Order: sequence, then C-alpha cells, then structure tokens
Amino acid sequence: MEALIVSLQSVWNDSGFEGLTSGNVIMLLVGLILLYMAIGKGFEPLLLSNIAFGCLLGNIPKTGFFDEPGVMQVILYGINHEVFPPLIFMGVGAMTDFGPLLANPKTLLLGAAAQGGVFVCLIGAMLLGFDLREAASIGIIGGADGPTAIYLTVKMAPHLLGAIAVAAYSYMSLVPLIQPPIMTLCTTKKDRMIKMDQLRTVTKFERIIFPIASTIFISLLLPPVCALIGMLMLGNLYKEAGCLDRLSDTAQNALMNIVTIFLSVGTGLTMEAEKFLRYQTILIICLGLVAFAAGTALGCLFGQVMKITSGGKVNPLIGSAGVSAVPMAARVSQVVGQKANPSNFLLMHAMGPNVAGVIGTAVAAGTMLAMIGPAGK
Amino acid sequence: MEALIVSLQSVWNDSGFEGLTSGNVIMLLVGLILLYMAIGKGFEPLLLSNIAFGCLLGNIPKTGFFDEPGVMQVILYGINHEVFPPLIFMGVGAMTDFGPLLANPKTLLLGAAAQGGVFVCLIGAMLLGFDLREAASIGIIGGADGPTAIYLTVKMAPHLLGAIAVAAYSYMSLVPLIQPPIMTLCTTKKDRMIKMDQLRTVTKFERIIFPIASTIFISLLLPPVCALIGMLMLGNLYKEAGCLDRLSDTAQNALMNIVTIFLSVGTGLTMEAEKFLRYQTILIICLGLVAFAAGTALGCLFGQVMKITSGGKVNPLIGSAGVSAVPMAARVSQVVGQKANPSNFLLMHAMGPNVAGVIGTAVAAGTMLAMIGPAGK
Amino acid sequence: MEALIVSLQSVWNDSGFEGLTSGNVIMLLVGLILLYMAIGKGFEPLLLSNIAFGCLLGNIPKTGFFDEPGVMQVILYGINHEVFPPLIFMGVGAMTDFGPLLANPKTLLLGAAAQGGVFVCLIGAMLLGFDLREAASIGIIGGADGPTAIYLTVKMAPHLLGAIAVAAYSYMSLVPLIQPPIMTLCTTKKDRMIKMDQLRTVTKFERIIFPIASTIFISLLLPPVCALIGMLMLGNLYKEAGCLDRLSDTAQNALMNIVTIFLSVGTGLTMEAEKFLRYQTILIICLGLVAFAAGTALGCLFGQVMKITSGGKVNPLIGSAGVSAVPMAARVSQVVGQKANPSNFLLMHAMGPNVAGVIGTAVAAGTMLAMIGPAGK
Amino acid sequence: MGPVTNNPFLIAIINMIVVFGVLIVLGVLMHLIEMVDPTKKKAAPKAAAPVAAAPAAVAAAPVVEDKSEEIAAVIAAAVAACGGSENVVAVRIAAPATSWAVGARAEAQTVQPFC
Amino acid sequence: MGPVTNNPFLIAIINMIVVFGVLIVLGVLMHLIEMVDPTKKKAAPKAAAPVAAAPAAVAAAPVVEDKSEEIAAVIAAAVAACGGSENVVAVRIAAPATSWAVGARAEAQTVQPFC
Amino acid sequence: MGPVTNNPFLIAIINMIVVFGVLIVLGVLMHLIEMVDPTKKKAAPKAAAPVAAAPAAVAAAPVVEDKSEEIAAVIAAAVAACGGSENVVAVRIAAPATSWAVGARAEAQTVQPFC
Ligand code: NA
Ligand code: NA
Ligand code: NA
Repeated sequence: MEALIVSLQSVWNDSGFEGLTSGNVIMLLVGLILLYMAIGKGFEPLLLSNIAFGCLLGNIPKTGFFDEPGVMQVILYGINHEVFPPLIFMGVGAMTDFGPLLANPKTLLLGAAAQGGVFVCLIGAMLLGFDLREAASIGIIGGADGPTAIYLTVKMAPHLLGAIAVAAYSYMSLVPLIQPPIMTLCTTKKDRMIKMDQLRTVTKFERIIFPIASTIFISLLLPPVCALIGMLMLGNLYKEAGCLDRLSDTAQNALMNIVTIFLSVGTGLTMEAEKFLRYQTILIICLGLVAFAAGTALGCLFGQVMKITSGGKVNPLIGSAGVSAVPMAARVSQVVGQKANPSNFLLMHAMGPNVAGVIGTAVAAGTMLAMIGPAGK
Repeated sequence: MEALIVSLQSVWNDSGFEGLTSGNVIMLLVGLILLYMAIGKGFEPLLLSNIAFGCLLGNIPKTGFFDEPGVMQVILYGINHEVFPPLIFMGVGAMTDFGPLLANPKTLLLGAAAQGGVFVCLIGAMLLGFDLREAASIGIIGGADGPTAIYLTVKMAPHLLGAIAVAAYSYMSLVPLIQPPIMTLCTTKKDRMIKMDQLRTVTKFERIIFPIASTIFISLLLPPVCALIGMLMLGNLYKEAGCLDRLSDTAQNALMNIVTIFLSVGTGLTMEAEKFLRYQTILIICLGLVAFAAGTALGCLFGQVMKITSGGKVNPLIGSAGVSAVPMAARVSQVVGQKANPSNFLLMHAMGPNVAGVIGTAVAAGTMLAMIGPAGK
Repeated sequence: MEALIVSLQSVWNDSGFEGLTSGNVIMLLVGLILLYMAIGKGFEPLLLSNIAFGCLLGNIPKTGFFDEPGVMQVILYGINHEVFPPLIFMGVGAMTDFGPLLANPKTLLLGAAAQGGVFVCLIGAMLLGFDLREAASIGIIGGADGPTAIYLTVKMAPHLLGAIAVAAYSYMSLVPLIQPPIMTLCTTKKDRMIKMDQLRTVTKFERIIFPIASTIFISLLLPPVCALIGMLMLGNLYKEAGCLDRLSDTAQNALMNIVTIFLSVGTGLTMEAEKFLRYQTILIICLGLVAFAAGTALGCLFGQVMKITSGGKVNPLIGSAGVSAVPMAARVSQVVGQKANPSNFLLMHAMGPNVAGVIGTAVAAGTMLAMIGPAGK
Repeated sequence: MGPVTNNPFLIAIINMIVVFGVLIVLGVLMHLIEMVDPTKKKAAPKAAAPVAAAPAAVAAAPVVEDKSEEIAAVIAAAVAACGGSENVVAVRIAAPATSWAVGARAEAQTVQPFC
Repeated sequence: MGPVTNNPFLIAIINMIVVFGVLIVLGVLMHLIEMVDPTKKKAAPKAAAPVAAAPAAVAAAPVVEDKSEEIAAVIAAAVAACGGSENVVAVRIAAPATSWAVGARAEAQTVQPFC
Repeated sequence: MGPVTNNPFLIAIINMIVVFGVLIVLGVLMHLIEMVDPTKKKAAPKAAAPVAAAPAAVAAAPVVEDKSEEIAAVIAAAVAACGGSENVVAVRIAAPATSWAVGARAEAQTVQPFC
C-alpha cells in the first residue's frame, strides 16, 4: 500500500503540474485566447490556431520538446533556420496573379509607399527603447506579410518571434476593421467615387518573364532575401508557365499545407513565458497597429499624389492595398470604393499595389538585413 | 580473359549474395510471409506491406542503409527519434469523431477497462523473463494502437520494434476473428439483444473545446506523451473547427500517407535477423494475443458492470470496442449485436469506447514512461 | 547627407552586384537559356525549369545558400546524399505498368541491348581523358533515366552533376527528334511494317510477385542500387496491390511533386560557374548525344536479331524503346511504326523494352558502383 | 533515475488507477463543457435524423456526400427523367478536397490566404 | 560587422529610397518586358470581357471554373431541359487538380513523365 | 579499394554481361512466376478487349476513366437525350484520387484505418 502511494507520488512528481510556473499558466491562457480569436472569431485561422496550439504545447513543462530529438525538434529546426517561410512563399507565388501589376506598373509605387508604415513603426520602436534589430523586426509587422516577418525576425530578433507573429497575423485579419476609417480620413467622397479605366490585357510572355527578371534583379541587389523572393517567383512561374501545373498544385496545396502546419505550430512552440510575458509584447502589439495604420495612410496619401499626377484617373483608395495582406486589403479597397459609388469596381486595380506590397516588404526586409545584418554577426 | 573473370568475381564478391547470412535468408522469408499476409490476406495492408518490404530491404547485406547517409538514414532518423508516430496521430485525429464519446462520456470507462489487457500482458511478459521496459512495450500491443506502440517501444525497448509492430498490426487486423468468441463468452444472448437509447446531439462547441481541454489536462499530467496526444487533438481540431478544412485534408491524406510510408518502411528496416529471430519474438506474438483477448474480455466484463448499474440500458458488447483498433472493434460490436438482434444498431454507441481506447492507450503509455522512464536514462 | 551616401554605399557593397563574377553572369545566361528550353520549347519542363531556376539562384553571390543553414541547405543535403532519386523512383514505380514486359519477357533483352549506349559513351569519355568515375557518370546519360543518372553521378563524380543532369533531361525530351532517323537507318521499310501479335493477359498475381522477386534478386546482386530498385518496385507494388491505392496516389502526386521540386532546384543550385563552364561540359553534351544514338541503334539492331530468331514476328522498331525515356521512346516506336503501316500498333509492345530499360540502367549503375566504387573510397 | 518499482502487479494496479483516473477526469471535463456550452439548445429534433439514418448508412455504401446532395439529386433527376436510371450506381460528386482545390484556384487569381 | 548607422530616421530614409528604387526599377523592367514582347497583338477586344465579368464574379460566388465551362454548361442545359433547374446552385466541376490526377492515372498505364 | 580495372573496353564488356545476365534472370523469374501462378485461367477472351481498345485510346484523348465509365455514359446519355451533344468533348469524372478522399471523409466519421 505504501509502495502504491510512493509510486503514485512519483507519477505526480514527474507530471507537468509539478514544475508548472505561473508564467506557463498565463501562457496557456494566452494560447486559449488566441485559439478563441482564431477559431471563434476567424482571425487568420489557418495560422493563428496552430500558433495558439503550439503555444499550449510549448508551455507544458517536462515534454522535452526543446532538448530531446523528436518531431518538435524537427519542426523547431525548420523555424530556427528559416526553412519554412520560403516554402510558404512558393505556395503564395503559385497563388499570386501579377497580371494587374503588369497591366499598370505605376501601382508599384503604391506598394512602395505603403512600406512607410514599416519605418514609422521602426522609428517608434527605437524611440521606445528597442534595439535596432528588434525595431527592424517589429517594423516589418507593418509589411503585413507573415512569412517575411517570420523570416526577418528569426534572423534579427528570434526572442520576439511569438509576439511579432501573433501581432502580424492578428492585424492582417483585422485589415477590414483597421483600414476603412483611415481610408475615409485620407480621401474625400469625390475621390472615392473615381472610376478607373479597365486594365489592358497582359500576355503570357509578360507573365512568364516578369518573375524571372525580378528574381534576378532583386536577388542580386539584396542577396539576404534571395530565398524568399526566389521561391515566391518560382511558385509564380509554376502558375504561369502552363506546363508546370502539377507543381503549382502541389506548391499551393500539399506542400503549403504541410509547411503551414509546421511553421505555425513551431512558431507557437517558441512562445515561452519569459519571452512573451514582458511589457515589450504590449508595445509590439501597439506598434504593429501603428504600422498598419501608417502604411494604410501613406498608401492612400501616395494615391492622392498619383490621382493628381494622373489628372484624376487614379482612385486613391487603391493605395491602401499597398500594405499587402493579400487579398484582403484589395477587397477593402473594393468595398469602400463601392460604398461611395455602387458602380465602382476597384478590385483588380487594387490587386496591383497589393501584390507590389509583397515584393516591397521583401525588399524592405532585405535592405534591413543588408544594412544591419543578422543577429550575432 | 582472365581480367574478365577476375572482374566478374569482384562483382560477385561485392554482391549481397556474398555475406548473406542464414538469418538474412530467414528474414527475407519472414518478409515474404508478411507481404502475403498484408496483400494476399488483407491484414492492415497499408502498414504491414511496407513493414514487410522494409524487412526485405533491411536484410539485403552491403546496402549501407545503416551506416551511410541516404534516404534510408533519413527514414531511420524519423523512426529512432519518434518523429513519425505523432504525425500519424495528427491524421488519425483528423479522422476521429469524438461525438459519440461526448454524447455518452460514461463509455470512457469502457475505454479504460479495456486497457487492462495491456497490464495483463505486461505481467505475463515479466513473469516470462522480459525486463520491465521490454514488458511495458510488449504490453502496449494490447492497446491496439500502432503509433502509440511504436512510440513507446522506440523509447523503451527499440530492439523489439519489429516484433512489436508486426504483432500489433497483425492482431489489429485480426480483431474480427479474435473478438467475437470472447464477446459471446462474456455475454448472454439476452445481454447482446439490448438496444441502446439514441445518442444526444453534440454541439460544435463541445467538439471544439474537448480536444483543447483534454490536450492541456493529459499533457500536464503525462508530459512524455504530450507529442502524441497534442498532435491527435490538433488533428481533431482541424476536423472540427470548420475553418481548417485545408489542413484537415492534408493531415489525413498527403501528410499521413507520406509519413505512413516512411514509418512503416523504416519499421521494417529495423527487423534485423539477430533482433527478430529469437524465441522472444514468439513469446511476444503469443503475449500480444493474450493482451487482445484480455482487453476484449475486460471491456465486456466492465460492460456488464455498466449494464447492471445503468439498469440494463447498456449493451455489454460495446465494451469490447474499448481496445481501440478503431473502427474495426466498433464494427465487431455492431455485427455481433446485430446477429443477436437484427434491429440492433450499436455502431455509434461502440464508437465512444473505441475512441476512448485511443486516449486510454496513450495515457497508459505515458504512465509507464513516467513511472519507468525511457531506456538508457 | 554624407551618412546617407555611406549607407547606400554599404547596401551596394553588400549586394550581389559586388562580387558577381563573369562566371556568374554566364551561368545566369545559361539558366535563362535552359528556362527558355524548358518553358518555351517544352523540354522536360517539370525538371529542366527547376534546374534552370536553381541555376539562377545558385549563381547569385552572397546568398549564403552554400554555407548557412536554411531551406537551400536542406535541399542540398537531399541532393548530396541521394535522398531524392529513390523517392522519385517510388513515384515512377507507381506509374509504371510492367504488364507488357511480363506478357513478353523476351523484350527484356532489348532493354539490355540498349544499355550498350551507356558503355559506348563510357569508352568515348575515357578516350577523351575523363577519369573512370567521371566516364561512368557520363555514360549513364545514355540510360535516359534522370534519377539513376543523378544517383550515380552524386556518388561517382558530384562535380559533374549539373552538366550530366542537364544533358540527360535535355536528350530525354529530344528523343522524338534523335531517334527516328537512327531507327529508319537500322531498319528496312518491310521491317517497320511488321505487325506484332497481341500480348497475352497478365494476371494480378504476376504483377504483384514480379516487383517483389526482382527487388530481392537485383538488390542481392547489386546492393549499391538497392535503394533505387527497392523504391521503384515498392511504388509498383502500391500500384498493383489493389489495397494500397492511397499510397500509390501519394507516391505519384504529392510526394513525387515535392521531391521533384527539391531534386531539380537542388541540382540547379550545384551548377557553379567553375564546375560548369569548362570545355568538359561540351564534351559531356556531345557524349550524351552519342550515348542516346548508340543506345537507339543497338536496341534496333538487337531488334533485328530478335526479328530473325523469332521468324519475323518481332518488329525491330520496338528495340529503340529500350533506352527507356519512358514513355516517350515507346511512343516514338509507335509513331515510326504507324508511319510505315498505318494499321500498326506497337505502343504496348514497345512498353516492354521501355520499362526494361529502366531496370537495365539501374543494373548498369549498380554494376559500375560495384566494380569501380563511389568517389573518395 | 531508475523505475520506482519492479513489481509487475503494482505497476499494473497503479497504471490502471491512472488510466481510470484520467479518463474519469476527462468525463468530468466533458460534462463541464456541456454545462458551460453557450450554444446549447433544444437540438433534440435534429438528433433524431442522424441516428435514424445510421442504419441505412451502415447497410448501404455511402453514395452521396454531405453538401453535394442537392447537385447529385439534380443530376440524378435529370438522368432519371431522360430514362437512363438503372445504371446510376454511384454519382460521385467531386469531393470536398476537390472543392477546396477549386476554391483555391478560383481565389488564386486574386487571393493569397497565407500572406 | 556592425550596422552602418543606428539613426532610425536615417535607416528609414535609406530604406524607403531602396524600396522605391527597387520597385521603380521593376516598373522599368515591366515596361521593357512589354516592349520586347514578341507575342504582343491587338488584344484589346479580348481584354474587355474579363474586366466586364469581374463585377459579376465579385457579386456572385464563383460557380463555374475556367476550362470546364462548356461541360458545366452542357450539364446545366441538360438539367434545365429536364425541368430541375431551380436547385442548381453550384455545379462544381472536378477541379484541375483532379484532372491532373485523372490524367496522371490515365497515363500511368504507359507513361512515366519523370523518368 | 580501387577499381578492379581501368580498361574501358573490359568494363564495358563486363557491364554488358552483367546487364544481360540480370535481365535474362529476370526473364526466367517471369516465366517461373507465370508457371506457379495459381490464378492462371483461360483469360484469353478478356485479353482481346484491352488490346483491341488500345488503338482507339492512342488515337483519341482519354476521355473517360476506368470505373467511372458507367456514370459518364449515363451523364453523356442524359446530355445527348436532351439535345446538347456536340459540346461534350470530355466529361471528366472525379478521379479515383477524389473518390478516395470522398471515401476517407465518409469513413472519417467513424473510422481510423491507421490506428
Ligand atoms: Na507587404
Ligand atoms: Na487503445
Ligand atoms: Na534506361
């Protein structure tokens, strides 16, 4: 009988209840809240639900996930060495239509302007006391590209990965709430009613040459993001080539889903209490909102510039789509434009800055890596 | 001419015929027999055929599979560090419906009772001279869960992996032969004719909260099986969330099939003659049968207890489904019940203990890991 | 202002434009030409387009792909340790129908005869000054099996991987241009008009036993190609077993596409200027053409032998299909035969030597590995 | 750290206690979840259908899938109306997997849900 | 090697210059590509259709996919002719993914495109 | 251990001997397999069909897949009966891949085939 009690005692001693810190408990609650946001509220469920579940698993003590080989170590390897973001970008590329951008290359400028949010946020972060690499990683939230944000953060400030990933994906899903008021603030009703000319047809030739040419140019200029841009454009080549549909399908589906699971569960695993439960996390979340708002505003304001220079042919609403968050931001432009003028169809026009924003964020990340360099180097 | 003969001789000397031991030959025969069982007889073909083919490949001398890097080393890494079983469990989770269990939580007890087979077998194995960790691994055959058995065996007694995997999957496919006589022995015809009330509807809320809550509770209590339970429940969340169907599909199909191939080929590769061709293998196979029989009997007997305490509302036949072997054991309950009373539909009632058995076996594995600890520690 | 210029200067200094060698530039052009061939001209686009894109990415300086962990290092690991070719072969096996070969085993000899091209090429390469292992790798181009060529080259002469892969896949896609003139040269119009008897039905039993038996026999004789042959036949078993369709589907689709992407991008990455831009590359490309031509001719000539020994029942055109390049070579036999006699249907007859050629090339690779041994050993 | 005990009977007993204990706690959890369920309603009438349907599902092969039923019905009706009914053994509707793929492709023009 | 500067404003300015610079160069590239395009034609009439169709696509769920339109139209016509039209909410055609699979299998008898 | 010989002709001869030898043994194996085949029957009548069908398959694109033929035939018949026949170029039936997915999902309610 005594042996029985001793044994039961030993099971308890080896359990995770023993060794559960208050930090773990709070992180479990954070995980539950994130799960509620992801599944209950529909905030980027594909990513956030896994991040949240990973957060739960990562805060169970004594699992050995961080020191013993196993499936979680395999996943963490892929996180810590940026294996997954380029593979996600391959699938994103296979889903991206650069047609509207090729039809109207001027909208590239809107995608550039909206990256201003990244640097507003970077400046803010440094003023609030974050160091340069942390500030760069926080700023990239404003780029509204999950894989790029994760890629840069792992290189620059891996201890912030959880907070930045959560902020980035949360705000990306909140784009339909964050953007409209800012957009109406930066435009007049007359602006919003502007109808744009229909886009020219883009040939298959252009669609095939563009990903190749842009890969070479951007990779040469910014080698640190060659993996990201290269995979994005390779995926797009699968989509456009016409003879690579098998690979396009796999890049968008089987491979992307597998990598999404690993990326997001692994990101959640890194959310340890001592890294996440700091007042900096709250600052990051606030700065992320500033970044999104600033990006939206700068996009719209640059849209105003383009409206004037084009003689009133450009609806400034499409500027807000430059933050990327593809395709949600473009849909927001469409919805806000249609509210002002029910016969207004801005979707395809907004897709140009929208996909330009993806490239712009990768360029911004590459520039920061080139100027600042990865951590520990 | 002489050079030609010398060269042909050298090809022969480097061939696997040179160096082929009698053990290898017997193992090749074992592989062929397993292939016959898998493909010819339909015993768990998805797993056993690959195990058998891996057994063939692993017993070819001089392939370098065990010492040179290559595809087989990648596969063996995943075997030796339990990377694959949790990923399989993710797919299993995405295929599992916990609804019947949620509708009638009492059937959890049947899933617990049937784990008795595990410990009957463990006791038998220790009495037959196996050491504690070997006995635990052999006992888990009675849990009728392949991934859990492989997970525990790799941690506890990796030299028994081949024998235990073969026994587990063979008996799982033999459930329709093993269980019915034991079930009729443990029940009267009147028992078997009992019709059960229809199950209440389970809400989506319950279906979503359950995998989350049970992950946290079981993982905290038994951290060594957090990877298994966590992935099982994450897969189930994919199924139930409603917004994660992409991931559910991949977890059930592409990812699961890939991992199944690797897991089962890799398990076969570990079947070396010196490990497998021992009289212990025969003991393991006998003990596995005892475990299945004991689990079935204990499930039915506990079903009798529940019949009495419920005032005759529970058909004890559903107890046998507690060994898991999902969904075969539940179908056996259905078939045996319908034979006694053609208007009897026990399938959904038996699914409760059936999926409870999956959890129960993982809990049993976790308890043994907590009490005994993995090998070499 | 000065700081701004210094900073912009530093971005430029860290860019890939700084450090871009003339070799890189030429290789970028090579990559573009290969892309044009792959997508514009349809030369094996699934493979060559990725090889070409990998070539582009691999020739961007300062990406860190070859020295820092990341997605490209994961891919290069799979290349350098021959992880991918056996997995591709699993998918190939799942797509291969050995039925026509089983119906007419004599056509195996045609698959053997066409391997003569491999050795013609090997002899030529050694006479041109390549060392033994390089010559073996170059010779295998004549086998017209991409995965086998990559597998052997990585083991024997990894510095030639790029050139050999490009030559192999280019000529495989050029089979419809290379073969017909040689085929008409080696046959008379009367030969080409020969109609062959219809093939007997092959039972499921034969289809299932053959991959198992041939795996055991070939692997025992030539253990160095056990991974290749084993996976090929395991994939074929998935196809034929009837109960493994899930795995067959995954082996042919999700897994094969993922591995194809990794294999071909990784192969492209290894195309460094200093390895590729040598006059040997031109020799390799010429030798590859010799190998294809010699294989075709030897196949047809052996077809003539079989025509005579069979009393005129064998159309020698099916001999050219023995080079493999499945299924293109068999289609060429069909087309050339039908041109001579519009009621002639050689396709199924040519599939026998065609799939025999796959086995034959693997056997040739295994023999060379057994006789010569891998590099550095 | 070695094992706490080597007595197989003790191990068996402790394990069964833990297994029963854990599953009983899970049962309590389930009841709690049911109790706090904010979506709980009088769902009884709905419950009848699936259970009643179960036997049929067991007896016959699943021919028609969830949401696609309408479409299948329409096609079947069309076929029947045209007088070719006997051969309709199984109208397999493109699986959900397929429809995701369709959706993905439909959205792909303008959508990157992951980015 | 440390960072070149720690001044956030300088970093922001340089970055924006680089981002604008790169995207402007990309724009130039796009124009160049358009100019050298050997396949360029008077494609204007074709252009009208997709843009005009866009609103409809936005308003309604995408019911019918690219190449499969004919087939879907045929089935829909058949269904309509047989008088069951109201329920045809969405005739989902087997997705391209599926058709590749079909193709792969059809070819599998005799084809190994990777080998 | 170095290579046995460096004479390319010798290597070529030996290799060809091995290749022929192995494939001849495989041929013998095939005959053995055929001889011991317990399922062998007078399958001749069946054999005629596929071979005869092959030419057609070569000539035309593969329109209709194996098991789905009946269904396709039914749909085609329905379509034809309704008078819309010319456009039916290819009725692609959901591929087997799809039907496994369907099956998997159908079973998923109650089934875990891997566990
Ligand atoms: Na962006
Ligand atoms: Na179990
Ligand atoms: Na070949």
